[in-house]
Amino acid sequence: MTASMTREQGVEWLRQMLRIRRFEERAAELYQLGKIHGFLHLYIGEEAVAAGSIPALTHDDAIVATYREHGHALVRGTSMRSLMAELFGKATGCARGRGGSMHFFDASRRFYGGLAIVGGGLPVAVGLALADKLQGRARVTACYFGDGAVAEGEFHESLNLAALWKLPVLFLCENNLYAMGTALARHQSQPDIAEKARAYAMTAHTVDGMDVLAVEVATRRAVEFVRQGNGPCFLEYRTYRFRAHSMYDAELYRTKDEVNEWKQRDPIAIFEQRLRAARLWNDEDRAQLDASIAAEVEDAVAFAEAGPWEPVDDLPKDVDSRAVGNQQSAISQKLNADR
Amino acid sequence: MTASMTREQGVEWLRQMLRIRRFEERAAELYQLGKIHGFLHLYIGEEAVAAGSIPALTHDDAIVATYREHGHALVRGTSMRSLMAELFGKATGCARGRGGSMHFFDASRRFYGGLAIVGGGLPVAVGLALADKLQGRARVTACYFGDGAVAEGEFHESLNLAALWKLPVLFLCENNLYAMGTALARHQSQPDIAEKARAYAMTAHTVDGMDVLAVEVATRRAVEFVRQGNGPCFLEYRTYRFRAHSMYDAELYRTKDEVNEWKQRDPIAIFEQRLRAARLWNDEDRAQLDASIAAEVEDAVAFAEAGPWEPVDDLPKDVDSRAVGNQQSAISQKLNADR
Amino acid sequence: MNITYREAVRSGLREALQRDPRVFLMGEDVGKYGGTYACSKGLLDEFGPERIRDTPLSESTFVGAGIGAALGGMRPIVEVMTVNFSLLALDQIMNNAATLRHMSGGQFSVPLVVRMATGAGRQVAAQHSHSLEGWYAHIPGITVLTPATVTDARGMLLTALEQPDPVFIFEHAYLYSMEGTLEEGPVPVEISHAAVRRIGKDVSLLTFGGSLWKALAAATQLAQAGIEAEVVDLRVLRPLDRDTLLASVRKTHRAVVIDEAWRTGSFAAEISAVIMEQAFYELDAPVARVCSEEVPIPYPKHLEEAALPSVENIVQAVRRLLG
Amino acid sequence: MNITYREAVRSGLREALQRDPRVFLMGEDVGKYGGTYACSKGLLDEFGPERIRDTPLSESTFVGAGIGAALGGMRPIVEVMTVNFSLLALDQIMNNAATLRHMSGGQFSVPLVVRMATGAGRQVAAQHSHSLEGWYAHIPGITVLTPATVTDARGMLLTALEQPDPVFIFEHAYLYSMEGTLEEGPVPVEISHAAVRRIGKDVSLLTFGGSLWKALAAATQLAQAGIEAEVVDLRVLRPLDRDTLLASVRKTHRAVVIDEAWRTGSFAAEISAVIMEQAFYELDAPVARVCSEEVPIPYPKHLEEAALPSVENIVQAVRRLLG
Ligand SMILES: Cc1ncc(C[n+]2csc(CCOP(=O)(O)OP(=O)(O)O)c2C)c(N)n1
Ligand SMILES: Cc1ncc(C[n+]2csc(CCOP(=O)(O)OP(=O)(O)O)c2C)c(N)n1
Ligand SMILES: [Mg+2]
Ligand SMILES: [Mg+2]
Repeated sequence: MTASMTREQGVEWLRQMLRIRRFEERAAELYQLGKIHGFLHLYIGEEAVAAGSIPALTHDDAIVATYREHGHALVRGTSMRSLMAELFGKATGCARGRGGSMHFFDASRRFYGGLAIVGGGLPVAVGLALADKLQGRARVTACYFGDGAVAEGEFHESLNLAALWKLPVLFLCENNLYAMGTALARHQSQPDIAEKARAYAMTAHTVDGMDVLAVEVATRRAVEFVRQGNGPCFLEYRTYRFRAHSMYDAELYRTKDEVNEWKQRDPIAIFEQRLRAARLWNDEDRAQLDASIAAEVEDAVAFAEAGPWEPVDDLPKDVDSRAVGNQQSAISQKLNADR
Repeated sequence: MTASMTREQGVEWLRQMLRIRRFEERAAELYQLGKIHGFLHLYIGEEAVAAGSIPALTHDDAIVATYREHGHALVRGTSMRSLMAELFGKATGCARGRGGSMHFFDASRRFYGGLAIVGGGLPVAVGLALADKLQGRARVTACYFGDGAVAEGEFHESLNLAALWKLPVLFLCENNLYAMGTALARHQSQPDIAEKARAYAMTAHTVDGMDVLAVEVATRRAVEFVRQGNGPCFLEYRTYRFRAHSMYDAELYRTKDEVNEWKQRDPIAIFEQRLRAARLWNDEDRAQLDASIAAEVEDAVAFAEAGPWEPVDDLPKDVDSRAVGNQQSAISQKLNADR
Repeated sequence: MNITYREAVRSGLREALQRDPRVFLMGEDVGKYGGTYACSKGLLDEFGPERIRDTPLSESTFVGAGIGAALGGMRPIVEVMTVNFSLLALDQIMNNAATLRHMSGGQFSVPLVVRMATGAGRQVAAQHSHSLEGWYAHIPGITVLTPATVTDARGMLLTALEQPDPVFIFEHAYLYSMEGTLEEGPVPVEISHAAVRRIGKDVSLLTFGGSLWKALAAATQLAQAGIEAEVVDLRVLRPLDRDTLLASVRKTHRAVVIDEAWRTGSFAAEISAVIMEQAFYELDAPVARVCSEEVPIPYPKHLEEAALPSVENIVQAVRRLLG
Repeated sequence: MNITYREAVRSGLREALQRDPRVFLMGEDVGKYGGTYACSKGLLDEFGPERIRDTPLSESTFVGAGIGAALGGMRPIVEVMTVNFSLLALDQIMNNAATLRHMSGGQFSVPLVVRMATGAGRQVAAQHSHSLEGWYAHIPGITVLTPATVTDARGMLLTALEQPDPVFIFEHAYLYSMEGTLEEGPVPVEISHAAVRRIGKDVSLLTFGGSLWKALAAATQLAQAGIEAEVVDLRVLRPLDRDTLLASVRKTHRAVVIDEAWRTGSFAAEISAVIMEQAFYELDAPVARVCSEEVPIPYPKHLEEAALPSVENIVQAVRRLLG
């Protein structure tokens, strides 16, 4: 294991996983406190996927994610401050507060959402990749989606189009075994998801999504494969959501035992164990890390709390470029021109 | 070959294929003469599929077809008169003239269209099969669609749902190698269509769609399989359309040579040869058959020509059961109650 | 009897399932999960997995399968979780459900009921806050119901199941937790008429669904200022009961239409046009519309509230009309 | 110069492709087949398969891919063969194309152009005859264009490509074979204003797309009877140029709106409501609508004609108004 990982890398993965977990635990509390509203979908349990896969991308690659995207944005480097502020709905949020939990965006990091229609991000990812291909850029678009999305027609259409046109898309299925309350075997006639990619003549691999190192290795290879112009690649990460689907879910559809069994495979605990076993990590390291993350989270909450609300008069701003109060920001104009 | 076919059967298949061909040749003429309008999609070249597969169904089974459904309705037993009248748009047509070429319907034969949105018939077929399953009836729903439909999201969703719920649907792909002007390999990353069924853990077979006997044998087996409660089955018929996609098509997308090569495999000529070789058929038989079909076609044209137009006042009739001038016909009420 | 809207829907579902063995419910998470809005909670245990069917995420196909099942003699109730996702099923709805009877010359009938949650107001942002009832009301061949009361929430479902043609029921998500009193009378309520929910003489507030309660609240406020507003709950958007709304307008000579959809191309426009066509000469002032701002609905409460019709907006619109 | 509408579209496409290397065209059969309506015939040879891209039948995904490509800096023109099939792509249009800019707080822009054929009149029956421009005009964040002339058919496309936001262009299928004279002037035509196509004083005929020609024919007939109709081509349904249409109504004091959509919930209702709101006191008679009958459009010519707005219907509506 240490062969393919430096201490620095290992610690970084652990740090990212813990940042996600603490950020979300705090978000859940803040939801109860009425600071956060609407839908809030926690990623807890699945952290190894974002933490292991996103560092395999370069700054220039693109990411399209779902409504369960806190982890992805955090690992991608969007500041925790602006993400927490987004959860609060503040103007200092990464989408000016307009999106909330389900709609994180960060143009400067090519983070294209935070899209909340299941399956709806796949065609967009295909298009981003098409733009790269047409402009001769060796960039990769990473598209995250859940096992539930696999049932939607757009999954099928998008995989076919990407494979047909050999587009640089990385299809990343976060298979947490449930689409809301519907277990995989109750929504897929063929529950081996990677098998589906073959129907599009697409390379596919199944990865242990609870193992950040396995995720990293598989994703890095897949990114390379895609970047080299071999067309799209499909990864299925087998993972599990420890928490409810959203804050409203009574979890009638699975047993506590099942959840507890999966918690034995907590990606953070297991990876920390491995670091310790390799003598790369000790209690003191952990205490330091905990403290620094706790500080980051509290700083983010304070930032969110202190931030202003977007003025009501700005409501129509950016409906389109002509909208009232809208001067297309020089930044966004430039960003688009650069692409 | 004769082992699995009586003369009677063989002659019937030939007769059905010829009925389709002559009906459509005449329809094309009538189109030029301005008797038929709108879209007209000819099935010529693909006759072995309808002629071989539909007799494998019982009267109680259901059929859902596409806008290229003349052959299916003819073989199913809807009178040529009412089909020709439908092409003319006459009130004596099988859909009261309202549908035209793309929308044949025949409730009494459980012929549910004639649906012209590509892929749109598959979910309906799944639902018909669901109704049978829920009511414990050993009926089969046969759903015809083209290779182009395989790219649509509904294909994917429908195959998954049918396989997941083990519904008695027969998915029948008429792969004529083109979706309008787009060759199969230009719209499918994996052009082996039957391969796709495996992504749904569905049994699938590829069949020579130019060979009526092969079609019959494969379809009969598949019908049996489905009727016995084994869930859906998928057949890919490899076939070819000899004519343009519709009456407006300049056929820029394929060569004359390619078309001529396929014409060497004309399902009618080849099957007639086999009947002759087996001494089941001779010139005189053919002459008689030609005469009887010619008479049937001319009779249908005369019938269509003579038929009345639906009165303009009936336009709103049957928009819904409440619509002006609507007394829900006793027949259709009864038909629905029977199901 | 006091009951929540959610319970009313559930009681309608239960009764429908008990009455007719051809009825079944299918949709995403209607079974094991208990329904996203808990409307079908408990029904899986009660009626079993054949009749309470969880579907994969594939809106186009399970709505289309509802059409097929209806053609095959069943009485399906399809739950599309929310109107937002129903966009994925619109082709099946428009081209098959709504069209088959007419296009087949009357041979087929599609006795399908589709229920879905609609509307905004719960801070679920731009992709989960649509109000598209007006689009549905544009489609010939279907019936569009917008139950605003617990009585209608339960009763319309049962009546819908008696129709030989497709019926779409829009349940405003904001109402599920609302309590109300179940009215006496026949359980399958009639679905031909609008209902006058408050009698008044000075102005007609014409509305439906979740906005009914805002209109009633506005009427209460207006009453304090001596303005008696009549509140008409349209109930059925298609086919529209013109008579009831026109009778009200002919009485009050003024109307405000309240519709949570974006203004341009809203159903409120249709209502205004109908009044234009049939009661123009009775109007003392132009019909006003109170609709949503034409923006994707944002997440934060203050912006969401600013985007949606409010009691205040309605009161102001009335005051402008009378002013 | 005389040119068909089809040639005008093609010339617009060609020019767009020549002007800007970021422009490409994709859709079903735009390449090898030459375009269902032959609009893109020859372009594959001219510009090659990278820029003239045949797609599989998968409307939702190739429209969504257009959105992604626009986000990625391209200027895609997506052809959805007809508006009928665009139902399959509505989720991408509503929830992504139209929403991304606002929902992201202005970070992203989707400079996407989608073209599609619309309308009835060619006997292609119930599933191929929709007129859904009014639905599109309901969606905030997009521009909706309805070129009725050859000048607009060519020029609007070029202007559309200059917009930073999604633009939907509806080409009435019946017009493709129509000949017209290309007007002089800048090729990318302005897309902010309605156009008065005929000046008159007695009544305003407000319309767009394929119906413009029926309105003009009706105006000619009416002129013979001494009635001078002003004909306003709305051109842009969203954002609507209220000023031009209201100026006309304020002049003539009477209006008939002609829209090929089904009446209930048509865009004509919106126009009527706008006039109600902003020119009520100028009206000498209620605004009338001439729309399609609310039936799935049938195949036979006599029934199709009976279902669609006709010159005769318009003339009668005007006579009723003036009567
Ligand atoms: C098209 C659509 N249908 C339904 C929903 C409601 N919904 C939100 S999340 C979800 C489950 C998705 O499951 P999966 O794709 O496995 O992602 P996970 O939540 O497990 O991460 C559903 C049904 C939606 N957002 N979009
Ligand atoms: C959803 C949809 N998109 C586009 C069309 C236009 N169209 C009609 S037939 C056709 C090609 C279909 O090809 P295929 O499924 O192979 O059937 P075939 O015509 O070859 O029998 C297309 C693109 C349509 N009817 N429906
Ligand atoms: Mg999942
Ligand atoms: Mg084909």
